[in-house]
Amino acid sequence: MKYTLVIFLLGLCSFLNGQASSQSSATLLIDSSMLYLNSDAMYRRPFMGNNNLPVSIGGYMDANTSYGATNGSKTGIGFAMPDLTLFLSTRINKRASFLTEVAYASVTGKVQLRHAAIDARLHRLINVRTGLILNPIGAFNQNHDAPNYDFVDRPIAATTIIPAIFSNVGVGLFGKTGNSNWVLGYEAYLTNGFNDKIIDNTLGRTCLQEGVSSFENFSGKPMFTGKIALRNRYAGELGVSYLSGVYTEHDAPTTGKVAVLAVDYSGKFLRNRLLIKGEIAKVSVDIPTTYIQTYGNQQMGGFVDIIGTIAQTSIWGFDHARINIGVRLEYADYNQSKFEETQGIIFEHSRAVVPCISFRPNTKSVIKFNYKYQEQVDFLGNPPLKTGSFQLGFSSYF
Amino acid sequence: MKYTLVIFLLGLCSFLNGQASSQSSATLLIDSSMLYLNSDAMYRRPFMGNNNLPVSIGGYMDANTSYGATNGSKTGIGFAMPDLTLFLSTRINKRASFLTEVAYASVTGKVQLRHAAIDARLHRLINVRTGLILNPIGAFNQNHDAPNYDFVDRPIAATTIIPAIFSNVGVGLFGKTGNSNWVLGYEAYLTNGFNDKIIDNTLGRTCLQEGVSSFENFSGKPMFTGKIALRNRYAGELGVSYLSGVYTEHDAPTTGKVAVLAVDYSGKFLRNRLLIKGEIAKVSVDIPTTYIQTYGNQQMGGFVDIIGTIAQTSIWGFDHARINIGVRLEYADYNQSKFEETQGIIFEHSRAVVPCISFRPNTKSVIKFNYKYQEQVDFLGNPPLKTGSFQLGFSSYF
Amino acid sequence: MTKFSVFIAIVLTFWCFFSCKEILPKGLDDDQILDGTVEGLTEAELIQFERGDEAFREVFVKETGLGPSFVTASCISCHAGDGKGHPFTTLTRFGQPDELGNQFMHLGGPQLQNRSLPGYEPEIIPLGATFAKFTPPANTGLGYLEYVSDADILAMADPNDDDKDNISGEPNYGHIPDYLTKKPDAIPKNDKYILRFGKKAAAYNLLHQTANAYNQDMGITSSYESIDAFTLKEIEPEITVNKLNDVVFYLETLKAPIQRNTNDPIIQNGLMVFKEIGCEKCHKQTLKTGKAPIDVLSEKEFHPYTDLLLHDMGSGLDDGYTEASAKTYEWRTPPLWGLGLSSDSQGGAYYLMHDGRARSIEAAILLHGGEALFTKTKYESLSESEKAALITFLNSL
Amino acid sequence: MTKFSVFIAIVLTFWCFFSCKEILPKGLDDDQILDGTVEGLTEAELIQFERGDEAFREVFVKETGLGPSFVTASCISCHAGDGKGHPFTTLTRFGQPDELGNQFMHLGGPQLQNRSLPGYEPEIIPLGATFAKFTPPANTGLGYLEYVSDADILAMADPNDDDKDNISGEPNYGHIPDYLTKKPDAIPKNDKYILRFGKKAAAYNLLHQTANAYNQDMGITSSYESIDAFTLKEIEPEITVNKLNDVVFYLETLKAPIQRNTNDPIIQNGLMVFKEIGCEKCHKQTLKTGKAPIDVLSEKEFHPYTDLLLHDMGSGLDDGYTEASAKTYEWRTPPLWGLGLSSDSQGGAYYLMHDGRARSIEAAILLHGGEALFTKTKYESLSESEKAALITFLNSL
Repeated sequence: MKYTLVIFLLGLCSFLNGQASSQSSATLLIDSSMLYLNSDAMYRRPFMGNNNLPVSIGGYMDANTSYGATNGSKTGIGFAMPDLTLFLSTRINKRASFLTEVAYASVTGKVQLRHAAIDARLHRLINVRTGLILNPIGAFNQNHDAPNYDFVDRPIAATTIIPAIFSNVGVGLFGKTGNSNWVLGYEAYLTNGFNDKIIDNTLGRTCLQEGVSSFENFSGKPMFTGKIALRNRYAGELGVSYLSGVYTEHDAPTTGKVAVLAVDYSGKFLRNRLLIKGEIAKVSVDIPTTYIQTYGNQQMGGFVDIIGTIAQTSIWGFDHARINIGVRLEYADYNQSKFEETQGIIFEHSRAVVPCISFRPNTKSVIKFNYKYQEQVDFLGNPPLKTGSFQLGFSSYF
Repeated sequence: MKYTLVIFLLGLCSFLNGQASSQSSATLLIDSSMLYLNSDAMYRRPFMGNNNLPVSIGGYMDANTSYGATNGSKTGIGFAMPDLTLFLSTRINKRASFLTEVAYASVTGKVQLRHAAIDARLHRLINVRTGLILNPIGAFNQNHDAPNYDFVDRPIAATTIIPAIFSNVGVGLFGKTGNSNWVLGYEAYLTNGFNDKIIDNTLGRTCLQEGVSSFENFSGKPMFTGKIALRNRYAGELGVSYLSGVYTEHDAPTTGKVAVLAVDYSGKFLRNRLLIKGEIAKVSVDIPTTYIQTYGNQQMGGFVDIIGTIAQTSIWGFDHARINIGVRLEYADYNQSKFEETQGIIFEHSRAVVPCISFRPNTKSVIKFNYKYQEQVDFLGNPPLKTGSFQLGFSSYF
Repeated sequence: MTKFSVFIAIVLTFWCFFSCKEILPKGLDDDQILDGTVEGLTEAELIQFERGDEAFREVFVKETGLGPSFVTASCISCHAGDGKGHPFTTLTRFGQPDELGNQFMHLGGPQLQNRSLPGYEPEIIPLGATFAKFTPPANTGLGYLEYVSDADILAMADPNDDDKDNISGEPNYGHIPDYLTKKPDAIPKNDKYILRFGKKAAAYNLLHQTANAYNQDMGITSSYESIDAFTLKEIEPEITVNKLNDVVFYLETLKAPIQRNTNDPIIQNGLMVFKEIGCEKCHKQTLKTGKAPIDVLSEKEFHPYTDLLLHDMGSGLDDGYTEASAKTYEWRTPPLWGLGLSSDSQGGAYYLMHDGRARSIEAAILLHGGEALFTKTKYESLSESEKAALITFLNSL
Repeated sequence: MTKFSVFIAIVLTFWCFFSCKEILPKGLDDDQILDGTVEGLTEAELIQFERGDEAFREVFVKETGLGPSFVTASCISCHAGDGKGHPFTTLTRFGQPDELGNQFMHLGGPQLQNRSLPGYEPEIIPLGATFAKFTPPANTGLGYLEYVSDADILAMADPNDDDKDNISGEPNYGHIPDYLTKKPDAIPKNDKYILRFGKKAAAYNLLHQTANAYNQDMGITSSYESIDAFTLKEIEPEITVNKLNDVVFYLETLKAPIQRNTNDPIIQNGLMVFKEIGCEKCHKQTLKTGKAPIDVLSEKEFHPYTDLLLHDMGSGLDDGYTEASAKTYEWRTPPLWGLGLSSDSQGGAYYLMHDGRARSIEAAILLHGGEALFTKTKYESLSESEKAALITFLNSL
């Protein structure tokens, strides 16, 4: 681990002012007039060659502050930086490219890999993707960058019903076909899946996110994720996605099935001045009948964002600055079962309404002001926990 | 985690000389003749655009070795690499830019974010900075790069009285005004602050560094940091900075106030052949009266570096190589209180003198040879711990 | 620039929207909720209360010791909002109809762990055992009940019905485990001590109750109750004594429920009916604590509507199951305080009496038999308005 | 190139500067400091000593179990450089004037935890308790003192002053906790054992002393002393027995202080005066260890200047506080070795006698009363040069 970084950083060192010349920098230390030794290997990696293909680097930052109260108990003001990510993409050859997204987890101080895959094109309809893949279940997971949203928080259902960011090591195919008015695409992957933290977690409810096991697969059975999406230039995009897998305990024969069906839609109208975006997901998880009923075997949730541009103008030298207002409506029901004892429904749900005003100086950056009102109902359906908070956020690609 | 970094770093490698073409790479998989789908989102991030503005990457490395003795007990020779950092900066648009500094913490093996903020200019006097901000308290914290100093160790007071590297998530303003002879600048930020490790730490003394809580704020009260600096072309720069906040325990009502006042100065004379640089800081921390008196409520410390260039010449092909000699005088008093029981003063201080010789082949790199003599006195004022050590260090930007 | 005015208009619209709602939601008033501390705790006590509250909410998992067989995975899931529980977490205890002690300890008694981790079988009631179902009680005001002196309890007892009022309450006496400290004012009888907590008053104090609940409800062993409920073998503690003590302190310092609308004449009338028809003979309105180690609980008067004694409740409530000296048909008078808020922790419905079989306050009254038969009969003969006043009074508790 | 010669000149200047100082600072000589090991430890013993040294320096925090009420947060803060302590860490013990055992254990006795974590109240002395203040003693040579045989101690005792020299030292006898192993050569009396460590000799051995100090000084429980000093409840151990044993081993193997300038005729004269006026009747120059489990401490002669016995020190030093069989006016003869180095651990000043009230060696002598009154009077009648020689001798210890 240490070595990794040392080597990495040393390598990067030379980067600082070596950009002008595409002549590779560090190779000056390798005397090509002599034979190479094994010890020259580190300077002879392909990336130092002169004809290396271009690389792009970017990322985004997301910072916010909030003030609110839950059932009368006020939270003070604190600042958070939930997201700082770095992208890197490179073309490997004329048929393949590499793309990765790395995030800095500010609380643990660890670097978290969100996506790192190589895509290779065999045909427009047949592309192979391998590596750590963002599973295409719903739409948010693949399109989660904070600067794309006018809301400070991620959607509840897209993070607690469907996991986000949800990626697993595996392999699969994708492709699309269409014309300038219609396009039809598909994705189909086999990846690692879930461990039994789905139901063995301290939340006291079924939670796919808790059981994500990206880099190891205890069950020996791959998880399938697939999506079909259809887009019309005027009507927007409709996606249907499906996940099917098992969850399992390490070192135990017990496994249960997991399935997710999600439908997502997004469309822009009125010359891009009105955006409607939403998704809905239904989760089924096999729970042993002897386990606790608070861990439900059916979950459902979704959200819809409606954003309108109320002003598009030139401000502070930004030619296409926009002011948007909008609202998000969201709902997540973590347990759709009934109590065995009473046949009464199990509640355990959450709903929120989030009006927003945002300022977008350009397409890369957004300043967001939200008010979020949320009600959480426990599994018995007792009087809800009500939270109201004002949120001010800033997200920008860089 | 391992995989994360390996893949990420390997990926970044290819970056080395790929700048020549701003033509973006991986977009070959996005067929622009068709409509885009949600699944294309990862390939449609702005950084892949053709007109992406350039990214700069750099960093510095700092490595050293030392040999010395403390009260007769000799330390052997060991090598250390206290600092290996990476900078990345990019212009987001004509009014905003992003800058980050990441350091590899060699002891923990973690990547530590030191600074990651977006600066946006509204006016020369009004710039907004948001993200993880280096708090402007004293001068060293914002100007800590090892290659800028002729001493192997960081100043005692600038790391143990004022925290360093001290950064917190928050937001604030900065700006400056002036002409070619005078400039006046200010900075003012609200950020997260401290937790109660300030006084609940295993050092047995008040220590702001121990209580830094960059990414979370338990108190609900933001911390203010502000600085005013005035610079004259001939007389140098004088800064006055102030910090005001609270420290708090997680989940507890107890909070105490923290305040820091610091004054810093730096000036160059005799055609840049003489450098004088120093800062002094005074810390006040509310300590419960029932707590241990070794945790003092007043601290004070400072340092002054005096560096003279004794030779400026051409050596080994470096046209402007310099040889400097200098000395650092430093002092830190961790407890300025008196014992309740005796009204005698509480000592707990440290002082050091550090003569140095350094060789600077160019402005980016420096080889440092120091002798450091330090005396540490315990809180009772018993005979001091005396340490003498020879230190050889190398620091360089890359 | 008209756009700016549009913007302002929108902002105002927003503001209207906000002003229609609780922008920063307030909590319910103190008399509307069961949780919250007794007044006058020191800062150190508040810190311990918070720690206990957090431990009370902890959801156990495999890794932290849950099960492998259990009733539920957290304290809070049985006592939502510190109130009464729901049939979902109603637990089952099994044993025998005599008072010679539980004969099924070697078969996993007294409590049925009816759920289990994947891969494990839950417990089943052994052949020949009798059983009863117990709905989780509310937690509030328990500290007051803990420190009622034995002498006061005995003063309310009348085992031979010497006063000939048909009411013959008596305390439950039992042996108590070594880890419990005897109360300084304890009045034991033949080495047995007066027990007071639980449906059949089988627990000596809140530490006893809590250590048992961790062990029998969640399969979490402590150094106090170290026998694993599944394997019946002694294993390492799965929670610390510190945490257990914090939870006990939390339970001790939860406030007493606060009666609402005490000046309402209907409610005052209801209280009169309550006393007139004899409810208050067992559901004693006022008790007081003796000396308590927690200052704010020491020598305080309070209104729990219980006498902490066992009473014959008749054959309708006889489940054939005993605990300590309690007979099959004997149940401890449950405190009525907080009754009106029960449905806020039972999902909007009522599940009353020991096993939750009564779906309304009136249904609960009508289930009273045995010593309470006379009072129940009196209730039935009340006028509708008197009945309504009584129910309104009970709802105000 | 003249610049190069400038460079050389500068380097030489530097070198001059260096040579004026201790470039690589030497430590003080072994006889100038208290820390360091007894000679002849095996490598394994040295490793354990180092571990103990590290544990001795550990500063406890909330997370590692400090408090919530305590006197200080680390061993080292009371015993800087293994020497005597400062009024800042002088501790207070409270109790009663009779020898029937501490009557205030249920109120947090015997020791006052006068500091606390934020949010907690420190302890206060309960009404009706008497108290004494104890300055932390030096740690050096404790291993030797631990292994003096009971028989040797009893041989020095003379409770009824049979030899009519006014000195009537007697050991402190007390019950000892179960976790202590009795010494093989112990000579108990009525189930009570000879205690020897502490101002009133209330600790049986270094394990007893250390387990108590962790518990009472820092609020750190161990499996030996498991009652939390704040809540007075049994809680989980906050340090391991391993670490406790390491600290005990560290204390056992700290070297005995080394006398300085033993050949100085003034010092030799001072020793003669010391013996002549009777100081040595209690402050015995030479003791020997019995069989010890640590080889290098076994059957060794050493010079601590104590008899480990209790003596009546007169009403001036009577604090009205007792421990075990020690009366209010009785104090254990403190070893005088290391006396001359005391101020190096007390911040350059002297704080002598049990509570640090004597600000010089002479002041300490003059505070002697009771059995020592006769000797003190003799001291007062010495010539100035004899007094000076005595003080010089004491300073050489």
